[in-house]
Amino acid sequence: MTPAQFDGLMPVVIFMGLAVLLFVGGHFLSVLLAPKKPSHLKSTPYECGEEPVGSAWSAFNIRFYVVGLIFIIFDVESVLMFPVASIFREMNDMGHGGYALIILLSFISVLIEGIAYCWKKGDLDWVKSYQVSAKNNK
Amino acid sequence: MFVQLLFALSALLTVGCAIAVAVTKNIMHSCIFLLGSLLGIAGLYATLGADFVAVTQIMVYVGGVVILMLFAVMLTGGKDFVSRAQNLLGLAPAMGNKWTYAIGLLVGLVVLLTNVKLIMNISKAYPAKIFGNDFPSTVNQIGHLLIKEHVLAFELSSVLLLGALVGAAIIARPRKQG
Amino acid sequence: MNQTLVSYLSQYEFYDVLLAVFGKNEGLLAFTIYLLAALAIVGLCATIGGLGTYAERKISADLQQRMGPNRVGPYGLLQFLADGVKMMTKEDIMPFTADKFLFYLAPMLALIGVFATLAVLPWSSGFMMADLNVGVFYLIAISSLVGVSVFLGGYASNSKWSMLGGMRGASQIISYEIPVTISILAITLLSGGMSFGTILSHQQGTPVNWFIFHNPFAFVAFFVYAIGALAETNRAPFDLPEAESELVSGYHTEYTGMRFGFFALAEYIEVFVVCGVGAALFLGGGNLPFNLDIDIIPLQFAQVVIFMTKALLLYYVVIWVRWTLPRLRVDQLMSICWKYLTPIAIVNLMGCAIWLVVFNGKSMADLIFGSH
Amino acid sequence: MEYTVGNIAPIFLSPVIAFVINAFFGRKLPRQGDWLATLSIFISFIFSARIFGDFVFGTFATDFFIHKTFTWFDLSHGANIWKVDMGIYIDNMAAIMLLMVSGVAFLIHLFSTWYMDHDEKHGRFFVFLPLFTSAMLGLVLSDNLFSLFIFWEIMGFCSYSLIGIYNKKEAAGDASLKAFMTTRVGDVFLLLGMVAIWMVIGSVAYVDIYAAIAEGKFAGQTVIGISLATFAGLCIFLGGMGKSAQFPLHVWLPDAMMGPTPGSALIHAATMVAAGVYLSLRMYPLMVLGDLTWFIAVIGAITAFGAATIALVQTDIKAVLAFSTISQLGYMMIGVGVGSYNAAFMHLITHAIFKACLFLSAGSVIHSVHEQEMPKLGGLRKYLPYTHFAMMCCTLAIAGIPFFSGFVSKDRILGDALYFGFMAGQNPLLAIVPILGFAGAGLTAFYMFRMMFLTFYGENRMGHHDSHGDDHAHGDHHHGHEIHHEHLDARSNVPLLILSVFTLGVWFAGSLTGQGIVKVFGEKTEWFKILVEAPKVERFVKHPREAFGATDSRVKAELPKAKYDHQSGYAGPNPDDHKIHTAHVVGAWMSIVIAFLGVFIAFLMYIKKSIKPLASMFPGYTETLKNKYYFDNLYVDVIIKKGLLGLNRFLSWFDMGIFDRFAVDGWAAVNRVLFKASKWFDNVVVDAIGVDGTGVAVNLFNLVLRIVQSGKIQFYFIMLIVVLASYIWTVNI
Amino acid sequence: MMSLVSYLIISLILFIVGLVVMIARKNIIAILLGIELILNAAALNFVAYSRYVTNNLDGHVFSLFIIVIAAAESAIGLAIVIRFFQIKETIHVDEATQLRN
Repeated sequence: MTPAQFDGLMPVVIFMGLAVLLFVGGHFLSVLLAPKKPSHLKSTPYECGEEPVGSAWSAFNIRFYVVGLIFIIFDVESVLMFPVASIFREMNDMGHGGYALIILLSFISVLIEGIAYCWKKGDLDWVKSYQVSAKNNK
Repeated sequence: MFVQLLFALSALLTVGCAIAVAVTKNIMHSCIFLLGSLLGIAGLYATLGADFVAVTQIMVYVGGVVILMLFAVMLTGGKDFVSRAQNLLGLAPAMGNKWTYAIGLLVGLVVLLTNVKLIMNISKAYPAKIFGNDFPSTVNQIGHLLIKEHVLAFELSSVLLLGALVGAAIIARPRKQG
Repeated sequence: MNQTLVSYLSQYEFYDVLLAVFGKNEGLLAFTIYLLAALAIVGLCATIGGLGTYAERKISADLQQRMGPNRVGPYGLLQFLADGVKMMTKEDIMPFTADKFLFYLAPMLALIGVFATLAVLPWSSGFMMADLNVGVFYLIAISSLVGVSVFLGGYASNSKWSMLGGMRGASQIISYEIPVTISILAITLLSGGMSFGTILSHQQGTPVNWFIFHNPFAFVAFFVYAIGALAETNRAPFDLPEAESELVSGYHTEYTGMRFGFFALAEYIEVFVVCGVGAALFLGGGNLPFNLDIDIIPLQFAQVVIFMTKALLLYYVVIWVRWTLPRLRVDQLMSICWKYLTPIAIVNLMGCAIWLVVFNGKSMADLIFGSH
Repeated sequence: MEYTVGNIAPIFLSPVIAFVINAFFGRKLPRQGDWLATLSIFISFIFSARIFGDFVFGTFATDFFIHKTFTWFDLSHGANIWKVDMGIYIDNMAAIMLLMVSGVAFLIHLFSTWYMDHDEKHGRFFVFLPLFTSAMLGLVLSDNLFSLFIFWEIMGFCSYSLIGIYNKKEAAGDASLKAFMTTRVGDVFLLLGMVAIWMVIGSVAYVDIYAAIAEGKFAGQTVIGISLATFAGLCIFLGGMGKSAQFPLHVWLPDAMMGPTPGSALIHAATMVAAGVYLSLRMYPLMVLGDLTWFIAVIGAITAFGAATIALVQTDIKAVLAFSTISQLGYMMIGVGVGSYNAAFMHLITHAIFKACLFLSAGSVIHSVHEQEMPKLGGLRKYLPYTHFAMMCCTLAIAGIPFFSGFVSKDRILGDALYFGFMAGQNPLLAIVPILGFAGAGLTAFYMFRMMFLTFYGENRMGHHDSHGDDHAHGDHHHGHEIHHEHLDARSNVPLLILSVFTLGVWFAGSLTGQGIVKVFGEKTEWFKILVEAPKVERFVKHPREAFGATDSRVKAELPKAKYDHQSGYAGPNPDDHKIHTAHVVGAWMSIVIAFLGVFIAFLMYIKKSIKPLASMFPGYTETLKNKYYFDNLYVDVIIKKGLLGLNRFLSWFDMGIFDRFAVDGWAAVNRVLFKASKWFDNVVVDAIGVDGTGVAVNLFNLVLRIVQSGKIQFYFIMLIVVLASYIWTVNI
Repeated sequence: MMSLVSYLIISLILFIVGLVVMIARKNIIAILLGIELILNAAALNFVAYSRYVTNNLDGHVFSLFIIVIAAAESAIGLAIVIRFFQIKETIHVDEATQLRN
């Protein structure tokens, strides 16, 4: 057993720590070096030079959520597929390739159904849903 | 030593962020603290040698659930949202007030006391045990479990996700205002 | 755990000497080695990122028949340092309507997300910082922090341009994560493991053994990956979140000075990382095209050079594409992801699986030239 | 014969596959996949027939059974065994049941391809029908109450979906909800019963329950002051009551006729409603142990008689059949209660066959003339000869006319009931069971023939749409009816004829009458009596249990020779044999007489018209009957309107007062509390006590149940946590 | 420092915090956050037990499925929240009372 086997995770933590350090350090430098002349006009949010109207934190279009929704489902499905994909070759070498293939394909086919459904219903269309809602608002 | 350090860091992150989730009044900050807490849990998984679960935690929660929650917060009006009928119906404010917190803490206390009983027993049954730093690969074993013992759950989870997708898409789809 | 930098070095005598110096404290030694290496890598990547801005300008100037930066240093080579100094000395402005906590947090998340991916980048077979068993998967997962940071950056500014850019950016990043993930899944399938060590060990030798040439599906998967990675890093033609002509500057409109610098740094390093990952997954990474059966440190450096060369070539292509192609519309962006890339990626995945079973794991080269 | 999962599972799986395919791709298939559903049921039928053949004609012993189990999940830790097994359990009863369910379901599917043709809900119908069939077959195959419960609920869902299949009609939606909710009441109790059993023996498998009974594990166990066996048996029987539409949970079944007629035939006549009886039969040893049989018998008798009286005045052909179904289910429950195990089961089978046939015939009539009000029908004999024939056979069977199956099974039940009520030395009040049973039998003969006469005989009253009310059979001679002869084809007639062939008693009993009066085939063909008997719990103590995938290779024993003394009905030396035999003979003759009397009165009333119709004889009572004894009104007006709504007002006060008090202004809160309290006092105390005592009782009951129904999820959550915490504190882990 | 009990205590704290969030907050999204915390506490317990008690990876698979289900649950839950917001223009949980009376 080589001595370094126990801390393969160490670099990960070190890099994350470095990121934080760099951020803090950069801030520190910037505080030291940068001028500080605050004014009201400077700290208004940019709105093409006009006075900002209202807050930007208002209700957004639901299309963003639908995209996020499709994403999370696919994300989770790919997460589940990763271990299976990892052992696929091993299974194939052991002679169970067909079994693993069937498992994997049936899993993927359900995935395809999901995307086909969303495609058919127009959830993947950025513009169409917009037009639909515009039409419906009339 | 490193593992202990990682454990301490992760535990601190988890618990600290979780408590921050509960005390902050800003739903957006709450979501971000949740993210921190979930990252901490991923760290805890790593200390348990569950590398795949740890990364799954990051992938699904950080990459998916938290973003979805942030989207949902935005779609429901962001943090500035004030309950429309807050003052008319005399409802508690959206992020709770001292009374709701009092009830919550009371129930929390009940759970705490209840669990202390359980954990006392467990601590007797399973005294502290330091494992070596042997973290064998879990991915292959999980893969084998998924396509052998738990193959039905594996396949059904895809159906579950399909159902969730279809259902949520139907619910969330833009439609005629009725 | 597989091969790491420390375990690689421990096979040499000087490791024992170092160990003695550190009073037999292996953990401390490992920490020191890793820290030094990490500092080196971060420095390297920061330089690459900085040079990336320079290269970007130079190449764009070249494509547009201009001169580009040419004042600071030879050929304007030190321009990025000047830019860096400028950023540090710029005033740090925060909109008074902003969410201060998140405004600070967003660039940090971007930095963490990008830096953490560096830990698993396979510089060479020996100089790998950490060869996690879940390597590629980890890389995909942790880099999704960037999506959160883009969203938060847009949100925290409380400016309409930023918000729009943040929302767009987040939804674009998460969307394109799917084809990228599924393409990588195909490679996982072919290599039988998620660690970069495993993936690279399957691609040793001549270029015909690279996974891109393993089968036609993998070939297509490379391009899916490339397009998806381009979009994930918000590079043109997918730079809608920061589209200058539409959204002023997108999610970092309100960011100035150092914090903007962090965003920029994170973005450029991320481009390098995805190029490196593409090189490692599909183009054989740092594998030497010949097998010398000896393992000496100079050869490791040769591997690093090969890896860097491939990654930087891809980097060049990325810049080239940026200055060649026009930007997409937002609806085209979504339809490319969901209607073209994702189905193609899924078909690739299925194709790879079927190929593996039908041809019993042999690559095209094996089939043509006979198994060796 | 070898039994593996491979040749049992298709029984259950092929309808499931048909369901899945039809659910997802049904619209793409030709004829919306009805042929697929039918084919799948046919496959089930083939496999069931094989098992049936082995069990009945093969060389299996009487008490042979197949039991294959696998561990579904195992949470055992150390000495604490906590695992749930699932499995297949087939004994003689299950084998017969399988054949009946798959056979009847196949014929009904076949019929439905004709009946639902060109119907807008054709595709959806053929999604739920195979799902239902698979659930019913799964229920029969399951070896424990837990999986039985799962299939039970799936059937409930299918029933709900099929009742409300015409979802544009509001009445259909209401009816489906009513069916769903009413059966849920029973299901809650069933679940409670399962929990009670689990508490004692840590398993809900039939064999484990039988073994536990034999080992006396239930002895001394009590819950809330009553014996646990009684409690568990009662809860399980209440579950069966809900499903089998026993009084007082019968209200859903008549409304369930909103669905398509073949669906009613399968679900609400032949199979699902019999599941409650099947459950009671399966749990018979528990019922005996819990001393519940008299209760079952009384409930059955009330149901049998009450439903028969209501059926007297119904004008809708399907409503008559619905109430007769309830009534016949009551007879089965009587059978269970009076210890007539095998006759109860036989009645389940015979009833399933003839009632399915009756419903299909009714469907045929309805589909042909688009009319289901009997006063508007009549004289259809000429136009629907096959239907008439089939319906007549079944009516004869249900009426208890000798040589038909209904006579065989029902009169065995009545014979045992007679013994039970008068000769067994029971509480004399239990004589009500045979009295109501025989009275109901007479009424059955009467109302069934009333239906026949009004529908198929007399003048055709089609087109006479302003005919008012029942029993005014003077219709004008309007022959401009629209009978769709061309719609009738083999798919509609063949199932009817096949089913009507099996209404003959000779298939079920060696003798034509079943009472040993006319022996035709001799004793050897009394297969039903020989094969079906109450489980002997002792032999389950060390029962053979096989791995799920194992091949059955045990040596099969010979069928015992004449083990069954069919003269007495009970094996072995029994001092009461003689009495029982007497009771059977007396019962047989009595019921023959009563049945013919009923038929004769019906004949006089509706053919000869020499007796005034019923309605004019007892006008007030008829009104009560037409309103079904006001049960619906009771439930809706008293329980729901007075009880629940009044309670809601109280609860809204409770919410505000207890949970949200801090959120409201103090003065307003005091005001509101006073106001709500006075309102509550008004509504609940004054109204309910002053107006209706029942309301108060229900209120009190609901008060306990609904105190947590505040409508605030967080409050639910707190309750959940508190309950969990108190559980952990009380249970010593 | 690292023992089964330490993980259990962390997960207990997570659970209690999730509980408090769920009960104290009236914002439906915040309640969903609490649910996520509770689910994570459960998943953490599974993995801890699988390392310290059972010594197999079934616990990992369980927490994997918990994560999967949590993702599905939050997708659906948030969709409902958004829909609810579109209809009632509020995400206050006490205004979700259509089913109460």
